[in-house]
Amino acid sequence: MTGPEVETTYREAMRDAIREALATDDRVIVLGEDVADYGGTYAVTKGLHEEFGRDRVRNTPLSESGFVGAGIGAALGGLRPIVEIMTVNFSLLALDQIVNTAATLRHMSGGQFHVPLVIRMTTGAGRQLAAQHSHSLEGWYAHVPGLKVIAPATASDARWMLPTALADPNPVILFEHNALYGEHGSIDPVGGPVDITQAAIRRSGNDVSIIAWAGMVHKAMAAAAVLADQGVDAEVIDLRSLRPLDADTLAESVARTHHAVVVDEGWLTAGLNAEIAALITERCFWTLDAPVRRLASAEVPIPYAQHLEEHAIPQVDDIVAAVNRLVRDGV
Amino acid sequence: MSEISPPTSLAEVRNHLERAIGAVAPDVVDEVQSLDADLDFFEEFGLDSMDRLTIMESLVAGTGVAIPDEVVPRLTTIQALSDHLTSG
Amino acid sequence: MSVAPEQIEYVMPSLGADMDEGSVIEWHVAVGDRVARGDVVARVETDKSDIDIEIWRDGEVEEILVAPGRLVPVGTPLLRLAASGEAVAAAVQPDDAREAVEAGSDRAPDTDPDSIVTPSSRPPAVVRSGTGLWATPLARRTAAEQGVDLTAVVGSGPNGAIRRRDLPAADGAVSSDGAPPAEEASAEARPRTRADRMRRAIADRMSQANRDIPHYFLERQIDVSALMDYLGRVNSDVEVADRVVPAAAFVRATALAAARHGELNGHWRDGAFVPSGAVNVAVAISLRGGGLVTPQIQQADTVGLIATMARLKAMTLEARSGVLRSTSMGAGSADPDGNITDAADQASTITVTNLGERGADLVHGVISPPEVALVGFGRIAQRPWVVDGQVQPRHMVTATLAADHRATDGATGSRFLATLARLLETPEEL
Amino acid sequence: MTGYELKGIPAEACRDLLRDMIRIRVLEERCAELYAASKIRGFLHLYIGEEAVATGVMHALDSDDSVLATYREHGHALLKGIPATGIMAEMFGRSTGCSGGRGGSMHLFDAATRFYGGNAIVGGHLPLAVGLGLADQVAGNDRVTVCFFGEGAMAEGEFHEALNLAALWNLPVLFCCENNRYAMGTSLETSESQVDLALKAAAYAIPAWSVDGMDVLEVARATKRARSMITGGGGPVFIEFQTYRFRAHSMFDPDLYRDPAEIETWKERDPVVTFAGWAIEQSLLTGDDVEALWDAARDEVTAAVIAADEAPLEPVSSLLDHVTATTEEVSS
Repeated sequence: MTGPEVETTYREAMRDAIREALATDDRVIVLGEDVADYGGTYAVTKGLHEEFGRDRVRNTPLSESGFVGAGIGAALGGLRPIVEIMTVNFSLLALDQIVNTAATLRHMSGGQFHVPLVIRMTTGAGRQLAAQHSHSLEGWYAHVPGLKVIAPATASDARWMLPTALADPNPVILFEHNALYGEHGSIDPVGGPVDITQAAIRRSGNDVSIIAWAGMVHKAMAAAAVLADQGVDAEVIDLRSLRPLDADTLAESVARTHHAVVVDEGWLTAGLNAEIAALITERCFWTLDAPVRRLASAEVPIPYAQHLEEHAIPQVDDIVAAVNRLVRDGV
Repeated sequence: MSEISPPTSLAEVRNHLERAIGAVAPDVVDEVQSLDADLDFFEEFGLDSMDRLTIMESLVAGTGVAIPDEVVPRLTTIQALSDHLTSG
Repeated sequence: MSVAPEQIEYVMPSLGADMDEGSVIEWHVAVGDRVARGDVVARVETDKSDIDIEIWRDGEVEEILVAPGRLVPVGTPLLRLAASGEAVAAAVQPDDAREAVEAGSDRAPDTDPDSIVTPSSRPPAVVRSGTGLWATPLARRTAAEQGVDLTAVVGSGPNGAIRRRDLPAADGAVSSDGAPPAEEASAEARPRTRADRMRRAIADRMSQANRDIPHYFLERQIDVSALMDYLGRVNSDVEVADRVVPAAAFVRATALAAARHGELNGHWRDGAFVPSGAVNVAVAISLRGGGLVTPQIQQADTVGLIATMARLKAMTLEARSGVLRSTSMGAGSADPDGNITDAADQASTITVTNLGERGADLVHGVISPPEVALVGFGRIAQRPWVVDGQVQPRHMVTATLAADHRATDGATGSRFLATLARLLETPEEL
Repeated sequence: MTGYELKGIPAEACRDLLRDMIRIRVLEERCAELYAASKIRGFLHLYIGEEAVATGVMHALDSDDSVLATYREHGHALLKGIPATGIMAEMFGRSTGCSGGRGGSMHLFDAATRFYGGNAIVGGHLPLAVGLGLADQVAGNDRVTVCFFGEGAMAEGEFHEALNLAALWNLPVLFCCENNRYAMGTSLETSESQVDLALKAAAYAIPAWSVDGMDVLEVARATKRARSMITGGGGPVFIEFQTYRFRAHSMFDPDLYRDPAEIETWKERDPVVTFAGWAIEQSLLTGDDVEALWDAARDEVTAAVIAADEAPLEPVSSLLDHVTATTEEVSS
């Protein structure tokens, strides 16, 4: 049963998802720095502590390793925690807890334990916050077996991917690109949990497949509109899931368009873009009419100055140029 | 160059109309000869008021017969056209 | 010696990289109040939260420029101050001055794109190993299937590499039988013809407009009997070539109404409405094979009814015969040699669509960005209508307005339609 | 009357202490204005209200001592020797900025004066201080490494690991906790089980005590004493400076979590105003002397703003510089 579409923002959609989780499952608790009175760094959890109390929406000291570890323990203890790490940049303090404990516990215990935990963190640059606050490291987590990694890019996915992630018995890392919070979008208010392992074709096309996720999806769509006016018909694929990767959707698309451009806000070397390009080359080798092209951030700690930062991360006209070069010159 | 003379038969009117429609709607011109004379050809061929004006203009030029403004709304079928253009 | 008061404008401050607009919740100062550097002058609401904003100059409040509740972009003047006291020597120019520094140099001084070693932006050096033939996997496979000798093919790729497009015109469909397990699905029809490409471009623009622009739609029944009589009189003593059709009157009335209601005549750019000095009316003309072009009449409010008819006729003929080379579906107009000019003063500022000709009673159009309004006219037909208390058969047309709710709201739209109706009901004024 | 008494610090030193507190105050207020005018972007954390801590500590150090600070480090950077022009240009993102336009407000660095930066990962720089102390100890350098951090950092694991290592290895490190009572939006009582921070640090068997951070003379005296203990081979010292920030955590913080009345009571002990008043009362300085210090500070900051606004942008062609160092660069 689906209701009429409702206009909302990505931030409000995620807040509604968390509110619904807290309201419908009393095992759910929210842990994170300044998630209560301050309302969350990006105001996602604003007001929830008033509605559900400080025990269930709980401010933590600045101890990422400490409170992520506590989240894992609580999940082991039967709760369904949603842990907010302010940004992926600070998650490095908790990398040991996530990689060495959350991801490995089930396997190490011979299948006795599982960790039903959702860790939310923002990712991406673009706000002149300089290197320590502007990383895009979702690819690191997508490398780790035992984790599921998802990246909602639209308000609708922000609303309906969380329930599925909470129901998943494994630790799920949910990335929210910092530029998406203000994005408007229409969602189905009574929709229901959606699949979190498949990619979505946001725009179908015949000449090239542009593969993107999180913040880059909107830039890819803008680039596709520009390319359309130049006579290039681009297909835009929103990965939605970074682990597992939806290889079937990627392969079917590239087999049809014979050209692929992967757009990644992270760095090029050993990036998630490299994994995707390898996968496409392996599965679509016989239908490629040009090499798979990767467009990623410059190999530099993200600089503060606006003009340097803008130049460091892929922009719409970079995508348009890369696609045109690939389709026109095969380079 | 065929000199201008009023048409004397329905067939001649069809030819004039064919030339007129050719200028504005080349994609339907080959249906003019076979179109039922009592059907509204503006509806059939999806022609709008601008096309109507251009067609009337070319018919007046081609046949030398005047088409007063108040008569135009009635001239929607080949039969009506023929009645007017051949009445001399 | 006290410094003579200097007139300055206090603007909406930017309090974070992601704050680009805000609305005043309440003013803490009023006209005539004296303020000192660092005083809180108002409380502002933004996407994330409410916050107090400070003023940085001593002085007296002369005028409040923005009423509470109005959402305005950063940089919008909020109040005017007669600033006195210590004038800060380093009155720093606003940010756009800095932009000027950058603007001149695209993104920064002495940018040499090739020298930027972003591994992604410069394709990896193509390694040429051995003297073998260069062809893409797809080209090799297709050649094998069609029995084409690759050595006889000239490649268009890097270092002369052969790509499928270089093979002799195959039927396009790549057969996948007998080839190694390809993932090939049947190739969908590729939009090759100009009309298909135009169809796709229109679809993109419409869906983008529909997605981004929050529309509101208004309708109004207009009695055009007087107009039809008027045109009858005008056309009775002119050659058939110079006759005037109702569409010309609709365009003319729209131009005059747009001139009177400036809020609907202009563009939505970077989150704000930019009114236009000129009334450039774009007319949506449908093409025989499908597709749409929107050539425009510049300063349409100054072009009389007869001249408007002449322009309309010329544009329609050009469009239908394909002479109008550049498809100007956007706000741009085509200048004589066909390139689209999008300069603010030449861009079309409002669009009229007249699909009623093809039998639709009512037309709900979609705005063509960045314009903020689109006027539609349905079919002229005789319908019962009350005149002086009596129901009579009258020539009626339904005019519709599709407008951008960010720029205006229903009240403005209804006033526009009322003016449009009045003009069409008094045709002598056109 | 404040609790100052003449603490054996000469009058001339009082002028210098007041001058430097006023310089920081003017710099920070102008930053707030420039942020609202979009000239400074990103995050901006101001030191207004805490000036006595940085000033008192810096005046008690040798120029050769190393300093590490947090993202609220404009004052420390200015007094360690980075010129106002270098700081302002950095926040304007210009090539003449002290970090070449790459760091911004939170990442001011200066090798020449051994200023190891603004650090934006809370507690992230405490282990660095331990390392610098270790290096000095091994090389036998007679100097101190001073590490500034907020009370929020004391909840980070790295605080405990760093203090333990420094104490364990008896390293010449002075840990300065600027306790301004709020870690962004979380008050001390809601983040620390043990709110007596000196007592907490003392658990690592090192000298630790608390000082009134609003009294610049008290701060200076305490730092002198701590420095002489450290250089005398006494190992690391922890001082908690009780202070308060008069503005929100950062430029975009509606400050919902603090009681305005509390802010007003702390403002009554404004370190700049109270110290100026005391100096005039003790006829160490005249009203005109104080006014002259304010004017000089305004001129210094205004000149820095003009220079920064006219300074060139870093050429994009240098985007990939400094990612890795070459042996030539480091040995020259």
